[in-house]
Amino acid sequence: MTSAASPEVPVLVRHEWCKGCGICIAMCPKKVLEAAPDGKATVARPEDCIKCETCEIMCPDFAIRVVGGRSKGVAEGKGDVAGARA
Amino acid sequence: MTSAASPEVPVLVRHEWCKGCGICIAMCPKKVLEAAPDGKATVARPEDCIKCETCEIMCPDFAIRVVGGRSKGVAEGKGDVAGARA
Amino acid sequence: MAVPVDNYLRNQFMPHMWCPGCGHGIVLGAVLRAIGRLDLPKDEVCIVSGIGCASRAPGYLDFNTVHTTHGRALAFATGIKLARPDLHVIVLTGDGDASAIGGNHLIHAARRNMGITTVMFNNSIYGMTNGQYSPMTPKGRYASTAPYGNVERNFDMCELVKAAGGNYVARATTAHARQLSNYVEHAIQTQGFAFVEAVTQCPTYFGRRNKMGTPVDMIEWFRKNSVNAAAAAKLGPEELDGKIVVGEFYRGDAPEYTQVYEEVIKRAKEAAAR
Amino acid sequence: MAVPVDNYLRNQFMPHMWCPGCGHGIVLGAVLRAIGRLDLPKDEVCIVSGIGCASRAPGYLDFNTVHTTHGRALAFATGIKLARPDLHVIVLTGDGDASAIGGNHLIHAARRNMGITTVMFNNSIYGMTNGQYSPMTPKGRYASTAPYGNVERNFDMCELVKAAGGNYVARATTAHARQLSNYVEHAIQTQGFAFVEAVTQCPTYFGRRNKMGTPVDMIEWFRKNSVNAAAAAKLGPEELDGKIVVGEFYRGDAPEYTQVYEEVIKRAKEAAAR
Amino acid sequence: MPGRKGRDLRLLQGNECCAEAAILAGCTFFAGYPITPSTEIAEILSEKLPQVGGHFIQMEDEIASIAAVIGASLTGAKSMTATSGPGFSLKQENIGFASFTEIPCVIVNVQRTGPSTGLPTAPAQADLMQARWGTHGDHPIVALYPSTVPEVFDLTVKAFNISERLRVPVILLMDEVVGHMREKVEIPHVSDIEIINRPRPDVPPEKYLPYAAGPDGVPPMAPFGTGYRWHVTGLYHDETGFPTTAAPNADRQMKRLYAKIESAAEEITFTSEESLDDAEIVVVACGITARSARRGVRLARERGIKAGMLQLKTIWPFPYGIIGDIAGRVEKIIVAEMNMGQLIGEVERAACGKCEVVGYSRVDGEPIAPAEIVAKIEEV
Amino acid sequence: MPGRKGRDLRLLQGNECCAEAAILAGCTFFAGYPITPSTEIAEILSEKLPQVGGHFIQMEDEIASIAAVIGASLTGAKSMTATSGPGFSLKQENIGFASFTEIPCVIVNVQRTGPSTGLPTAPAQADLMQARWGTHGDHPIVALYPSTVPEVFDLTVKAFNISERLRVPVILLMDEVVGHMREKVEIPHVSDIEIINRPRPDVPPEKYLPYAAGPDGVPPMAPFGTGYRWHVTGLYHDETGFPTTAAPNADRQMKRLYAKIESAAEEITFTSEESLDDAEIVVVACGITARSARRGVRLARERGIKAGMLQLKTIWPFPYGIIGDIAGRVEKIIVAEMNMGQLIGEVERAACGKCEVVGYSRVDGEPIAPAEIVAKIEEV
Amino acid sequence: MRKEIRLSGYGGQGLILAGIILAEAAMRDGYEVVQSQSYGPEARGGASRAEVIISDEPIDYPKVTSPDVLLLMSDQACKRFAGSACEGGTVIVDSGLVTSVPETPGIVHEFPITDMAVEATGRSISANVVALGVLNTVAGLVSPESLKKAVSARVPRGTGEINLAALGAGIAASEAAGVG
Amino acid sequence: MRKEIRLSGYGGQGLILAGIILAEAAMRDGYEVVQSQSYGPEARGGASRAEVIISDEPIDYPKVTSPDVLLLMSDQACKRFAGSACEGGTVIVDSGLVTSVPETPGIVHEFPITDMAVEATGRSISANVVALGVLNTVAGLVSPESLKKAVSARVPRGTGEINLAALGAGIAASEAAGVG
Ligand SMILES: Cc1ncc(C[n+]2csc(CCOP(=O)(O)OP(=O)(O)O)c2C)c(N)n1
Ligand SMILES: Cc1ncc(C[n+]2csc(CCOP(=O)(O)OP(=O)(O)O)c2C)c(N)n1
Ligand code: SF4
Ligand code: SF4
Ligand code: SF4
Ligand code: SF4
Repeated sequence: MTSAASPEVPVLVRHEWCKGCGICIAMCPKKVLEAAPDGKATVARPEDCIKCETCEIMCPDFAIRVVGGRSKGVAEGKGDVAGARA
Repeated sequence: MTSAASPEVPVLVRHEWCKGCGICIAMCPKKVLEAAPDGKATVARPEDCIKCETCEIMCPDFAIRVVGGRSKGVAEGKGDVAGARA
Repeated sequence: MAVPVDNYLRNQFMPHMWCPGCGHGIVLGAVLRAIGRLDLPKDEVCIVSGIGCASRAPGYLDFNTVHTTHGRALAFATGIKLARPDLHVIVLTGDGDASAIGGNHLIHAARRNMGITTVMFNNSIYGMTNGQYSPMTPKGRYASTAPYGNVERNFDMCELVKAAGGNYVARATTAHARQLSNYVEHAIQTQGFAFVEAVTQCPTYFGRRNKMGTPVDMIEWFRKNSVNAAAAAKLGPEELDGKIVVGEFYRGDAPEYTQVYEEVIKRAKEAAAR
Repeated sequence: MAVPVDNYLRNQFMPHMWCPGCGHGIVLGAVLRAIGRLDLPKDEVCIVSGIGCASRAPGYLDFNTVHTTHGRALAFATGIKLARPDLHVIVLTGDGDASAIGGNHLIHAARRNMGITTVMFNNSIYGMTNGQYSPMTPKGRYASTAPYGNVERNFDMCELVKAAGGNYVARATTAHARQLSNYVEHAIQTQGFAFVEAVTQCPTYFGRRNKMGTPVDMIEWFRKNSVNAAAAAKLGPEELDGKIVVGEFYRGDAPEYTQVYEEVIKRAKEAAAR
Repeated sequence: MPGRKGRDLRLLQGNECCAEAAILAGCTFFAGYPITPSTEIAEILSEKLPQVGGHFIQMEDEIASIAAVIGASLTGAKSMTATSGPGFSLKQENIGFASFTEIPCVIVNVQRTGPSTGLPTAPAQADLMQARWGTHGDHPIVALYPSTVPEVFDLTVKAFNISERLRVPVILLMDEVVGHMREKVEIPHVSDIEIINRPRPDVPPEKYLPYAAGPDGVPPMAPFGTGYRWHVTGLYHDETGFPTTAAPNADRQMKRLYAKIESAAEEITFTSEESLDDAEIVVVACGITARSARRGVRLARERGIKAGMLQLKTIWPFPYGIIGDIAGRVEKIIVAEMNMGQLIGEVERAACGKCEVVGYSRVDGEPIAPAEIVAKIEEV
Repeated sequence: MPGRKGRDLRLLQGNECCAEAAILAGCTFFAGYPITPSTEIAEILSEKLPQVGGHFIQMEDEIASIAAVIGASLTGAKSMTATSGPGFSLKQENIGFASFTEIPCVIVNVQRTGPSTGLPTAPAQADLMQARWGTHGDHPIVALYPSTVPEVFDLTVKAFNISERLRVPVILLMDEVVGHMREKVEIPHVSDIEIINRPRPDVPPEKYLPYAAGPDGVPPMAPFGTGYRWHVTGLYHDETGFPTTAAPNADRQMKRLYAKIESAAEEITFTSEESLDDAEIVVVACGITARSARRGVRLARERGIKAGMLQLKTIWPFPYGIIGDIAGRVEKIIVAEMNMGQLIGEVERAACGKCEVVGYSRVDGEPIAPAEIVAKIEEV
Repeated sequence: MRKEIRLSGYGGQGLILAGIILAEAAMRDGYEVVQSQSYGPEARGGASRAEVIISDEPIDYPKVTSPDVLLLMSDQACKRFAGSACEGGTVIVDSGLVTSVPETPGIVHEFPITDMAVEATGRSISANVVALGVLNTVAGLVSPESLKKAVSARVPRGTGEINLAALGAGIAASEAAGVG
Repeated sequence: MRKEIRLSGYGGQGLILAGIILAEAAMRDGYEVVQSQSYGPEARGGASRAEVIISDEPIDYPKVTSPDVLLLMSDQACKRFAGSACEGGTVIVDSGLVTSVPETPGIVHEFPITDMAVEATGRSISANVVALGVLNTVAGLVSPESLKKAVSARVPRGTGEINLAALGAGIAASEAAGVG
């Protein structure tokens, strides 16, 4: 089960790969993600997403894809995660 | 065969242990030692010996003993061999 | 053209075997993004690992991949690189794999300056065997074989690799995933031996034993306890105690081994012709 | 009271098996004089070696002596020291023994700060097996397995041991036999892991292959090409190229392993009593 | 049948029991490197050894571990290491050293399915031949093989005793299943455990010849640091311990090493049997397979087949004599083992054509079940 | 009898000949670590390999050497390492890896007197069993054993061919005496040397199943970096090469590995015989001992004894069938070997009581002389 | 008598400890007993499995093949093991965690075990001991006294009381359900 | 025909090369040949020994036991090997280096081999080839042509002429002594 990504829901969570560790949820600077009852991530506030790709980069399970992020899955940049959250 | 050491011959060469490498001969600052026909070291000029123990320290075969040297076989000191020769 | 990470995964084997919240996936993502930015052709990349949780990475990657024996990844990789100098040989290894049983191969690969990129997944513990202390476990930490607290000091692996002769040495944590990915990119670009230490969380063993909380807590802990190299230079040893220094520590330009060996082949052929 | 060197020799096995002019005897003499000055009781000294020409030393010495397997001296010594912390454990090892096959045990003994004194007889070659290059053979030198000149760089072993965590690190050559002996003395006095690199001549293989002349010539070469640490600090890398830097490089005061382990025993006994 | 009073009845895992037994046998030193499925032994000893003033150290690898163990043993400490397949392979060079220099030590190998990394948590019995032949050159060795947790206790203590008594490395082979299962064990009181210590010299240091053996072929051993300064080397050496290349010495030395084991063979050969007396078909097995063999034989008897079984608790030295005897009076021997056929070679050799020998192997990482044994008994 | 024209007749040391033969067999990669009495192989290849564009590297130890060899082989290079006893022990873990992952490579072990450091420059034949059983777990292996320098040439080439053809590590066991002696060798022209290369896939990458074998049990192997991206692991793996813990797969995989060797057994079993036809007493031997056995048999014949001899050039897989046949038609087999009795176990197993099997061992670091063989023949 | 018991769920539920407690109780009752558990990738993946064999004669074959008693504390465990129960065996399911019980040759007893634990002790972590109480009451494997002693002996220091409460809750609930 | 030859002296005299040359010459003459040499501690200690077996049928046992021809170039070599010569065998001694020849079953021929080398070529290092000249002339092992070819093929590049001169000197001296 993969939640469809669309311009309005730019963050795609691969449900079968997600292990519900909660890292993306905690790291998202805009609190876009939330835990579903099974602990796995869901996109709760897509409209707040700034496409910083932090969730994608920080997901240990390759379960998140940010559509239309600047780096097309090869996110680079200087600052660390803290920077992204700041 | 060990050449006897005496006050006059302060350097004792253990002939059976000596392999004739020539190191003692070259390193002695006073040219006290010489190579015998078989290449092994002999004490040629005992009277010149200053008991610096360089020969003893530098002999790789434990074949030399300087009698009455200051360190009784446990020579210590700062300078290196070059220093001793100078 | 940059390549998305999914392209490099053998999707049929996902989800991977790592525990929920294990940092190994973050480190692997950083590696794949670096490969993607460099747009290395898959057929020219060879990933080599030893044994351990971290070392299971190659199985999930769509390159030429080898999961060898514990600690020996760099020795296998040396054979691969020397026989095929044109391949990009990347070693993914755990801290136990690289610094315990594999320590000798690591310093020798560095000394020879073999053109291999090594990424050490440092979770300060032997994960695969359920949590014994490793040579990277800080003194005082608990582990299943250190019930009274670890009495050994950990290596400063970056210092060691540098002292051994590596051409590139850097460290980052999973809290610095972007930086980490950049370091790996620089490492791959390095001619000669390159080493990146990726400090990562094992919530299951290291975390639980040491009451480090959730994976998120552990990442936060890394972030708070990290100091970058420039800042660290201004701090005394006491202030640095317990801190993780991150940054690029060294870049050398010693010639790469297989390139030097090409010279030998030239000389040998000349000699044979004579 | 200082003890003469002969007292420490098993005279019945002399003359020893080393070639005429081999520097190993000079290094051994330096070690014995250090032991003599410290007046260590013979029964409390344990000498451990691996395999190689240098490693044949213990057979000639009237202590508790072990001639182990190639490269493993420090691992054996670790067991001895931990089981009997009161013994003076001294490892005599070749550059191949210590830096090639034994490299890992060396860095780990240093990391643990085991109370062992290690003297590495560095003749830049595998003597016992007739002259192959070692990890200490300088680049460009010839050896039986480097017929076109060695393409590998040598370790700076003192740097490496320091980076690994050793508490004492020094280097001298056979041309500095007195200094060398002093360094060994300081090493033995060190609490924790101490390492002395003794640069020595193998006239038979290294010397002959590299046209270094007689043993005397080789010693002279050492003397001329050595720079002491203080002077070296003022020189650039180019000026230092091909030079041997001698001196005491590091003294640390990290606690020694077996002493720290005593703490574990205390804690464990308390825990058990509870 | 409730536990008798006064006994220390405990539910222990095989690995746990091995660690407990080691301490009771006098072990004060352990060096190891973690590997599944043996790791619990290290983990438990890291906690328990310092409690009795002993020493635990986790080394950088398995080579270093066995080296440290031998080193510690030189000082007089009863020493042990534990590992599994890949680590056992790495220890081989130094096991040869210990065997040749006659330094007592115990090496536990909790076998997993090999070769290489194999199936790290699945059982196999495929390191039997390696235990005998893993290191280069001829060398004496002893290997014991428990099938239950109580046997783990018993054979661990025996491993130390034999190692000390004969100055030989003793290998304790365990099955993953045995190492990992919990069973009821009755731990005897310390004073009820027979402990054997290595022979010590009864001469003053200046008369000590470290490799001069008495009639049992075992030379007395002085711990390092007790005034007896001697030399240990993996080169051929004479009675003094110093190296010699003399051919007659080499011959003498090697033959003594074999003879010391041979002359003790009877006292170190442990077996267990089931309905052997009138058996026509005998199953030979060890470890976990012996349990199924025992059950299988009972089931076969219920079906009227005269089956019997022999469990080998000592694998090396191999009990050629015992099996040769059996071969002389039965029709068939079935060798059941979790490998491609290792024990069977030795059994065939021992049987020497006196009866038919057939193998039953299983190599899929699952133990052999009693039903399979019954089926095989019925088939042959 | 002067040398025929056109042949390349050379006086070569065994080790030297091995190195020359390796290059002619197509070897382009050597990684090793020096050890007496095998070092000359490395020394010569350090000079010759780069001359043909190949690679030589001296690794930090023997473990790294065999690892580098396997790594190089993955790229398609025919690869080799050479060592002696202690180094052979260290290589065992990775030999198991190569065997299990089916990566071709050749491992030369020039045997010296063990165990441990032993007598580094004296001959022994005591690593025979280790060659079969040195690593943990069941695993297939092939071992060849020359007795003369010309045989070194022949068997070195065969070692590469077998290794490539069956994707199995092949061990070339040499005696110190053979490695170090010089004999006359006729080096054939390159075009006269049969060279076998590993099977390559004939399907496109997307269809490639790296461990799917044809009827001969040998899967085709694509060199790394040629578009076939596959996975190599020492865990149990299925046809795709990826790990699986499924029991039926483990069974299938292990049995295929054994079957591929077994089905090729005939073509890889090499022996040589002397007066076997009507022999009543047969001497079985290999390597340097076979030479004395041959002479001894001739001398015995001169004395009217119907003696014969069988030289085993292939030790593993062991030719049980051939020896079983011989056992069925002779009175006695004498197994002559420079060890405490290794081959004899296999011979007894093969003979299965059909004839008497007696051993003649020598373990003092000296080769067995023809006169000893004659005496033994006369004695039995 | 040979009884095979399999306890299965996910890591963190304490089922291995439960298996050990059950085995220890059986030992205290004088039975022969073998306890084993899952290792390897299975253990890593989050699944957890403990097995106990209780017998009044020596246990030769130590593997559980068709359990007489089965405890299932996750959907995954149900999927994998429900079918393994022996004909007419006891199958106890945590109805709070398991969404649907697949077909099984055994007789299913549903209890909201984890919820009961929370109710009885305030902590879901004691579900394992609640389960033991239920399971032993339903299947009658060991004496309640031995079970109590084994619980006290094996649970972490300081949690004895809580766990005895949990055990009591399990026993009471199953007795109440009339399946004891 | 089987001839065993042992050349013995100390390291640096080039006796191993001499053995190889002799073996190669024999090979060129169409003989079967085995050459071996000392290794190990013996080789390290300064002693040196090379052995050659020449035969017209395959050589099975490759060790020299009682040499037909013995070359002794040091006192140590004499002490160790003089007695090993076969009854009536040829024993050639460098009279300039050996101070006394122990008892031997062979027939002793003394030549100042090293001195001859210095005289003929100015270098003591060519004593090994002088010795070959002497030894082959006295014992008649291989054809002089093959010996010459083998010398040229095996000596270091650039030393061919000097060594052929040394060989010639050895041959001439032994012919002159009437033992050829
Ligand atoms: C020769 C050998 N020794 C030991 C092991 C057991 N073993 C497997 S992985 C591992 C350590 C893993 O730790 P690390 O490399 O830090 O990786 P992690 O699992 O933490 O990612 C050990 C000791 C083995 N497989 N082989
Ligand atoms: C496992 C193993 N590998 C290789 C050897 C062969 N070997 C013996 S000594 C030696 C190297 C000796 O060199 P070094 O340690 O530098 O000492 P040196 O002889 O130069 O004093 C080697 C490779 C061995 N004995 N054991
Ligand atoms: S003591 Fe000094 S002066 Fe005397 S002989 Fe020795 S080196 Fe020369
Ligand atoms: S240094 Fe020693 S061995 Fe060398 S010549 Fe002098 S006494 Fe003899
Ligand atoms: S055990 Fe630790 S390192 Fe291994 S997968 Fe789990 S969290 Fe990651
Ligand atoms: S070979 Fe070299 S190191 Fe060995 S004894 Fe001779 S000179 Fe010394």
